[in-house]
Amino acid sequence: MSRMPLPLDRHIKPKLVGYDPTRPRPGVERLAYTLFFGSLWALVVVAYGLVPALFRSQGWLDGALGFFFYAVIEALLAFGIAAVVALILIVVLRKYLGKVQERVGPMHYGPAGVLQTVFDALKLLGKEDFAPANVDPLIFRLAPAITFVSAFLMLVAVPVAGGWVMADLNVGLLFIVAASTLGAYGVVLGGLAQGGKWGMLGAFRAGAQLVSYEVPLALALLAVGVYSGSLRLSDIVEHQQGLWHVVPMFIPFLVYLVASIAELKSTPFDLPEAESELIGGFNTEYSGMSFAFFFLAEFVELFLLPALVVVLFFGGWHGPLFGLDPASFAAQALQSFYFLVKTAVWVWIFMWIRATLPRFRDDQLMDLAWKGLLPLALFGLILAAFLRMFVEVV
Amino acid sequence: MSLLAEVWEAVRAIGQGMAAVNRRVGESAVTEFYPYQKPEIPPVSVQFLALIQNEDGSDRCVSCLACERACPSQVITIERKRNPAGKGFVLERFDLDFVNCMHCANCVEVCPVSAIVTVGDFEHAVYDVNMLKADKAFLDEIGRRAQVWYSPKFGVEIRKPDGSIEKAPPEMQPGGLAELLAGEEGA
Amino acid sequence: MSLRFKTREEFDEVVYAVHPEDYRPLLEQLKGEGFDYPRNLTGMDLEYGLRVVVHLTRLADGAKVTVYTDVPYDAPELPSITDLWPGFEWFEREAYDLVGVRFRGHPDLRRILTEDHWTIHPLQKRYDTGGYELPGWQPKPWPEVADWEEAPEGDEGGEA
Amino acid sequence: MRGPTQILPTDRADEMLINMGPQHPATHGVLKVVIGLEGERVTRAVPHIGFLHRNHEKIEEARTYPQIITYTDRMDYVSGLQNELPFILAVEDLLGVEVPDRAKYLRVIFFELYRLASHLVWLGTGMLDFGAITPFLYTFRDRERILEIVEKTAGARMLPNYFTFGGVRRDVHPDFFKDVADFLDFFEKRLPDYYALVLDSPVFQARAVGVGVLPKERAIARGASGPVLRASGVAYDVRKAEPYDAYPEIEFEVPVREEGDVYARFWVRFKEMEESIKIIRQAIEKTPKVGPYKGKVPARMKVKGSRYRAVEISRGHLGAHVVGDGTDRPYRIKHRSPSFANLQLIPDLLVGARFADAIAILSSLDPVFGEVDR
Repeated sequence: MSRMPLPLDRHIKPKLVGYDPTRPRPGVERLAYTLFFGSLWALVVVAYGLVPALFRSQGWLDGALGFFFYAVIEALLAFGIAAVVALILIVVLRKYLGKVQERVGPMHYGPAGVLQTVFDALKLLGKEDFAPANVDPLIFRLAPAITFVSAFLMLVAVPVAGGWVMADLNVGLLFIVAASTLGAYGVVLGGLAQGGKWGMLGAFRAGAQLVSYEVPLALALLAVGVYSGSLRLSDIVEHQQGLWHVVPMFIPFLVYLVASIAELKSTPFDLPEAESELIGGFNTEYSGMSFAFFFLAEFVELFLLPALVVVLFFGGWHGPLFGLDPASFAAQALQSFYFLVKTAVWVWIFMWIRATLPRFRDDQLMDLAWKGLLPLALFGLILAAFLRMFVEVV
Repeated sequence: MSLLAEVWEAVRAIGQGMAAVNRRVGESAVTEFYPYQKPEIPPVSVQFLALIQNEDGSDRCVSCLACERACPSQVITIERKRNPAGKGFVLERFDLDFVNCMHCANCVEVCPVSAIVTVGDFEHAVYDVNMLKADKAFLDEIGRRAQVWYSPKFGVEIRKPDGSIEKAPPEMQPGGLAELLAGEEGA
Repeated sequence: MSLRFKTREEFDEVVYAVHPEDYRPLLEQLKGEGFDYPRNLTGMDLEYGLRVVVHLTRLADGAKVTVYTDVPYDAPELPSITDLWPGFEWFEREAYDLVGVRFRGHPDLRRILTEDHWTIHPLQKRYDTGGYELPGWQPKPWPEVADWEEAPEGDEGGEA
Repeated sequence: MRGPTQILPTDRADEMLINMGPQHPATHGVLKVVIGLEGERVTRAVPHIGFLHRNHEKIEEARTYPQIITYTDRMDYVSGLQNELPFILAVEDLLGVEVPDRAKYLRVIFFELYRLASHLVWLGTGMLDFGAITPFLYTFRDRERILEIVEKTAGARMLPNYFTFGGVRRDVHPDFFKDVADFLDFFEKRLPDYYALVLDSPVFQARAVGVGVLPKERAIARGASGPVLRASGVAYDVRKAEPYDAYPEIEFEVPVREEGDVYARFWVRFKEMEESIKIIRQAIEKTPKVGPYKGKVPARMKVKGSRYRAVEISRGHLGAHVVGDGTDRPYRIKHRSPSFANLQLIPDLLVGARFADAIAILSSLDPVFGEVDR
């Protein structure tokens, strides 16, 4: 009567498919991260350097049609950079959290798990994009797009090397603030449109948090603008030629650091999602690609906010050029390399903070923003003005 | 200035936490990849139950029904008949329903002849819950394949390569400590 | 007022068997004697009636008392003691839910562990483990109680 | 009708009712709390339990005494072994069984190992509620080592069914004392990290200090026990108040804190872990290396009488009220579980707190639903 299969039939080791997860492969991992970094750098060089150089050298930019094609190609490349950054950062973050937490992180897709995100993306694409009964369909679908686009917009204004910037806006700082504020709309609308209570609570928290952190963030940016005398990001980087802004602008730097973590909605300020409290908050009801867009936006921001730290306070692309002419292509490529390395360091610090700290409470967060950071940011602004006067006088 | 001190204290504490986290990066991961790496299961561990046969292939079980009575979830069903050759009983049926088994090893505890034992087999998951019903042939087969098993009466026993069964050395035995200590004193 | 109860000592605690009418007055008296910590409240079915057992302790010196009383099946009512020890709120709900004792004056006497619409009290002996009434189950006769003894003057309860 | 207005079906315009649970990451099981929210402020909290009710007490009435030990394990499954003890002690009292010294110390060692394991689970999942993911993995890794040590001797990791009437079921593995001592050394090195990540973290302190304050009188009246009670300034520990096994011979302190807030409950549990280390060290030293591990127990147990015994498990005062009628099956068993009593505090603590505080308070109460619902 026994229907229980005998052990012999099941004690077979599953066949290994091309890789062995039991074997740690630091070499492969290191190579993969080098490749990740290299491909990102290559993409940046193509998007910021080669394509504009090509269009300029051929004189295609003068015609309307040529400019149109240039814009389309550049937009696609920018999207590509955003997507690549997100794909890389997802696996890097998971690997880093794994390392920190004494486990291995993703291990099964690709050697040492480096292709994990690709399969994640495929899985999310193949997943049903389910919408619950009482959602507002239009806004429900629009919200992730708004969030993603806002993250993506910020990328446009970031200069990666001398003269290498997609849109060299003379109001770059204001554009950054505007674009990041737009992201809050996506979160708030997405939370409200899904018709669930957790989503609504998440939306409320997101609204309160993002609005309150925009102010110190904007003031910190403004301080940098005042000190460097320009709102154009390239000018700000140029201004740090001798001394990085982190030294004179230390207070705005601190304010910006805290505010940008809050902007990122990562621990300790991940209140809008707060898995253990709100079961995901604003993205509780999202699945499939809609969720993927929120997710991608988060990781694009995880690249952009550290990138802005570098641009505003850590000298942007500045680094030893070994006698190269700063206007030459090679120098610019080297500069973009410096920029990416500095950004990588700051991304690591952001991830480190994320791995360590518990979450703040909503009212403490407001307290910190309005009572702590705002006065500090104002002080920083005044300090920046004084320093500016001092610099100009001297 | 106390405010500054407070802020400094907070920053220092956060830094300590972050250092504590980062210190772990260098340590090797503890992840086990199950199908490829299997844990070592001590023989005492109640992973699975088996019926042990003597070296000559006869049942150790004497059909005393002690395990059937001791089982809290009443998953053991025993049918026996009088031994035509001699005294005692012969086992006819021994069914163990692993669906409701709580792995308490009470049956192993009460067995007077160490016929039902705990073995370290743990890969017995199946897809259908109705398949978790074991009979005597199955439990015997598990017992025949077991290399090491435990029962309170005989302790940990091992099967030698030539098929003979003998008691494991004291290092493997629960209660082997007394023996080891006595050996040390003797030496 | 004289309380009807009997005391005996079991292990390290004093056990009070108390008349159901004097259940609450006795517990009030014990509360007055400083038994502040609610240890446990058990409801049980004795097959002739229901019994409620209250275990208390005094945090100051660790003295322990047990109080029990029996109520008949047809009137399984006792005054609630949740106002004396709010910690018994859920214990009384549990005793009501599983055994069927009704506590008068309980702030929120609902079923707690089983479903709200259940009609049976599963820990009564007349039900089997599946919640079905056992065939042929009959309550036993109420046992004869010897005369209740009265509280001696200056009885200090828990102090053995 | 669509839109946000529809999702506010409550009798008050400014209140939103939320069913927190039975499936919610922070309820640590199947607790359902109907929470009324006014913005982020909790206006009411009505706990509903019973989703995990298995009616242990009825099942146990139909089992013999040795069989019941298996069921008691399944109450507080996080600190499995500890649950067996009150029932066993009560039956031992009724039968008059003598427990040999070695068994007493072994019981203490296992008891405290499970306290460490349980507190580690609480610490990890509690910090998960606070939004920190990393301590969770650290604590579970440490707990794994405890469970491995236990498995080597007791035969199972979570529900070992190891204690028995008159002692323990089998002698320990020869490596046991060495393993435990090694683990304690290892764990002592890990503790500072937990302090840095949890108790000393300013973010955690901001979340925990002054939150969910439970006054002393209320804690006593509600029958709270364990760290919840001791964090409110009451030094009530069953190990001291009604000592059992080898606890009278072991020196340890009962950590008490007066504040009664979430931080105090965390602090008390941290200190308890340190005390547990001390207790285990002493017990290892004092355990007779050889000797019987089990006392003499009648083969057929006929228990008559009624006895209530309590022990201090990781969550507090766990009691077993055993009533025997002279047969080999109990007439009635009542388990008094600490989380059951502690959860009565939900309305006291949650109302008026913020929603995020509600999560913190729940995790500081540390309920385990196997034992609440039984």
